[in-house]
Amino acid sequence: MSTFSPPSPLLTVSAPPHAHCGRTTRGLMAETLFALAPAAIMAVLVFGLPALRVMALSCAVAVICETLCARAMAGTPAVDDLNALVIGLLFAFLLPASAPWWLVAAGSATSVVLGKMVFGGLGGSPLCAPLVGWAVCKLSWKGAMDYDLSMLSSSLTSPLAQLKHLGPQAVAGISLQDLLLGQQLGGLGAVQVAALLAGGAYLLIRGRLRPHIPLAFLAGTFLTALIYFYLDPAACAPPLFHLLAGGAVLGAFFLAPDCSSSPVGHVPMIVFGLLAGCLVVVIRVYGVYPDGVPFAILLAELLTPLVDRIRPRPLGVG
Amino acid sequence: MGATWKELTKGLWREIPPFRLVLGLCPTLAVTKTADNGLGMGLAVIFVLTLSNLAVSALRRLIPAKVRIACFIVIAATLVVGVELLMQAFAYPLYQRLGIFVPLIVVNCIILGRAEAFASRNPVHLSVADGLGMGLGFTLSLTLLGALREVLGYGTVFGLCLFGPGFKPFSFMIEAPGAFVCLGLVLAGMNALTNWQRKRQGLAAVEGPGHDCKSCGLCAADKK
Amino acid sequence: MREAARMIIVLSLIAGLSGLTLASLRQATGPLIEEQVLTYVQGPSLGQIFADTENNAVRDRKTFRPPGADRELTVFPARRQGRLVGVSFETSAKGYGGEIGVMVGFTMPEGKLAGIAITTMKETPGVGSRVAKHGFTTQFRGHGLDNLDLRSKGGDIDAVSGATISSTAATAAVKQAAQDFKAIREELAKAWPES
Amino acid sequence: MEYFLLIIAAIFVNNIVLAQYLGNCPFLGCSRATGTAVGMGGAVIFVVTLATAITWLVQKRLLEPMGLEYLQTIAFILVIAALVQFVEMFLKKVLPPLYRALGIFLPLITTNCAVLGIAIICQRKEYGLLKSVVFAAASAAGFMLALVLMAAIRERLDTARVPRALRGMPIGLILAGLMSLAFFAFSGMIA
Repeated sequence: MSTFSPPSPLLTVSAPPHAHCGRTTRGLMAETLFALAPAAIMAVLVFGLPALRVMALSCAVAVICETLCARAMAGTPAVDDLNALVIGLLFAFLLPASAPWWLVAAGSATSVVLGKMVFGGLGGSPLCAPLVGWAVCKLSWKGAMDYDLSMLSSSLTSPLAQLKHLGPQAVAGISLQDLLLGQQLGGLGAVQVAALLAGGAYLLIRGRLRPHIPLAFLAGTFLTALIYFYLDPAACAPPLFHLLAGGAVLGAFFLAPDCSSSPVGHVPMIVFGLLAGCLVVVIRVYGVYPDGVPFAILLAELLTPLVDRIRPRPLGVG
Repeated sequence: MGATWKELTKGLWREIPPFRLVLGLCPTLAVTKTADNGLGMGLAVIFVLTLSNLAVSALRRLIPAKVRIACFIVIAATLVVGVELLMQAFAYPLYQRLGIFVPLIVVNCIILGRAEAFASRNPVHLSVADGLGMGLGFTLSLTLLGALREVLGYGTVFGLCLFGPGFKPFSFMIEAPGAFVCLGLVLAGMNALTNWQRKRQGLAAVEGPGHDCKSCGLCAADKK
Repeated sequence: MREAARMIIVLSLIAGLSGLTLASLRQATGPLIEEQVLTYVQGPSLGQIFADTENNAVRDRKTFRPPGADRELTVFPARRQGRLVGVSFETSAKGYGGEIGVMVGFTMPEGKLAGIAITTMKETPGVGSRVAKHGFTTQFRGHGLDNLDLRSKGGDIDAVSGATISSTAATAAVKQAAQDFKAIREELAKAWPES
Repeated sequence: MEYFLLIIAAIFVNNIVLAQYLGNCPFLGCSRATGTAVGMGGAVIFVVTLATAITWLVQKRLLEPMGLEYLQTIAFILVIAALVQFVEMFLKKVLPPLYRALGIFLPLITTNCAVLGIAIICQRKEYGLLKSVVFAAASAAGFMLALVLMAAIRERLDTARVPRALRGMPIGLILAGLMSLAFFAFSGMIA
């Protein structure tokens, strides 16, 4: 079987997402973009035009890369399903607003190519595309990806980096309201917590997003942080801080429920969410990275195929 | 003469390891952070592979079939210890940089694979040509891969600075993930090239070489 | 039966041949390897202790036997303008994760510590390995041959906080070196005549 | 606590495949199906632990007293090859069910560089016997973890429309790279 024979058209099982009830990928992506819009607007309000520049460049590069890849590999889905725009925007959301152009372009291209197209386009990738790009950039250009270092001119600080380097006393004075309204440094969209919550709620109400993963993710983060806080209040930040600082909300509503890389069963989805949420706090506490959200989701996604094996036993099977 | 030449050159392109003949992945990934590491590793492998092919081929009528694998291992291990000693005596910094991967040449399937698949069935001159060719191909691949990763990851090649100070090193390439991805993309490029050539010759496209131990004679021999 | 005998003979023949080859190769490369190890393992620490010397310390090394001790010391000289300005040699002591080797340099003819450098080190990374960093080792520079103890034991060496065992071991090695130096100081002064 | 950190470091932080580049051939060759991966992983844990203990004894009780440290490589590989043969015969006679589960993987293990690699790493780090055995078992468990995760993901990828040039080895390598990337989450957790 060294030669590859194309699968017969009749028996082809297409890659997920399978669900089809008149909805299209394009529609889903359009609604996701709509849900992300408030956060994008807030990002421009808080960080000014540089944020807009980063988002625009990231989206443009993502679309161009996808077009080129799709041209190179005939037979892949069309580019106009807006997925590239979503990837580009989500990747931009993880960057500091001052990110230089080459960082945005390289990261966005990596997201689309390594995170999606090498696996045959939408639905094949075992990892969430924007996170792949983020991790590659984080590994390569630590300085430019560091929120505090790259945003020296801003009067805001990154609460998670402060927690990491200076301890919980340093963040005790930060009000939760400031965190909610994006008055913190971090990924330019990831910190617009209130706007992201609104967008997430919109997707949940419209039924475009099943609540298992987001809620389990937030619960996992909250409970793990609570345990740490309960064991040693002097050394750990309060659980609500962990929920509102950094990218936890973006992760819960937009990154973790990524269609091709998250589980599909009810129980698996809950396990997946809890696990990712728990890992967020573990990485924040022990790891070298201030915000553990992207890495936590990547790790949980590696477990997706295994978690998906938890399924109810079919009737009549011993 | 023609046959010898053929065996010598096949390792340089047609069956170049590890790009066409997927053998010896661990050192390929591990020591190609820089071009000179890749070159050093390659030279060590040429030495071991050529001499092991020579010894195996010379002794092939003497070695009983049942203990041949044990004999191959002893021969390869002897040569590897020899390389270790010579490297420590004449190239100690390289020995330090390659670290644990110098003794691990002994389990590089390229050595035992060629002994089993080629040297134990062919006369001495062909076996030496095969070992030399395969070793040169391996060296070439490792040096190229090392140069690629070094250029992107450090902005240098053989330690020479290529770009100005404005270059932002793509450090991903010198970390473990970069090693895997880089080799994966190079292999994909080789596959695409093969299929493009086949298409021009009017042949059907094939999937690239797998890693079902088909290319490594040893495992196949054990399965019998 | 013949088959089995042949198997055994061939295997032992190959094994014997390989043993012979390697033993002779080992014989031939032994001195070269020793020189390389000294150059690349001990050499860098020699350079840290005595900068801009004009001799090759590894090539000019000599061995001494401190009176009453059953071990040999390999001493590396440092020369400037033809005169011997210092010597260094390595001592070791048991640390947390194995032996800590310390290269200790003495100025000649003053007989003070010229500096120390950690050569081999298998301490817990991040904790014990901090003794290899600058702060700990620099306090030995220009130190006399006495009072070489941690403050907790009445000396005047500051331990690295959180790495007491490693600091103790390194200090003990230096103290040992100082004793050895006192014992062979006369011999050392004569060993490398002025050129 | 020391052993706990050693185990965590060996499984996650310095994963033998994803961070140390050892054992790639079986990692990529035997990761097409989860069942195979579990079998291979089990066999590797078994052999690695045993081999590390024996090679440790060989080094400390045989080679070092006789001043033959330079023969380490040749001694270790012969010990491992003989051990694998012996384990195969032993399992076949004494524990046939286990033999049926692990037997087909055993011959492949001789040339798995993780086995020799772990034995040599233990010597270079100068671990004691117990520490070596714990380290070996944990490293092999890390190998199994990576192998099983990889196999589960590759089973899923069978349904994806991976471009032809990337099918097989290349996509396996890229996947390994992305897994290694995700494992960077653990970097620095244990200094």
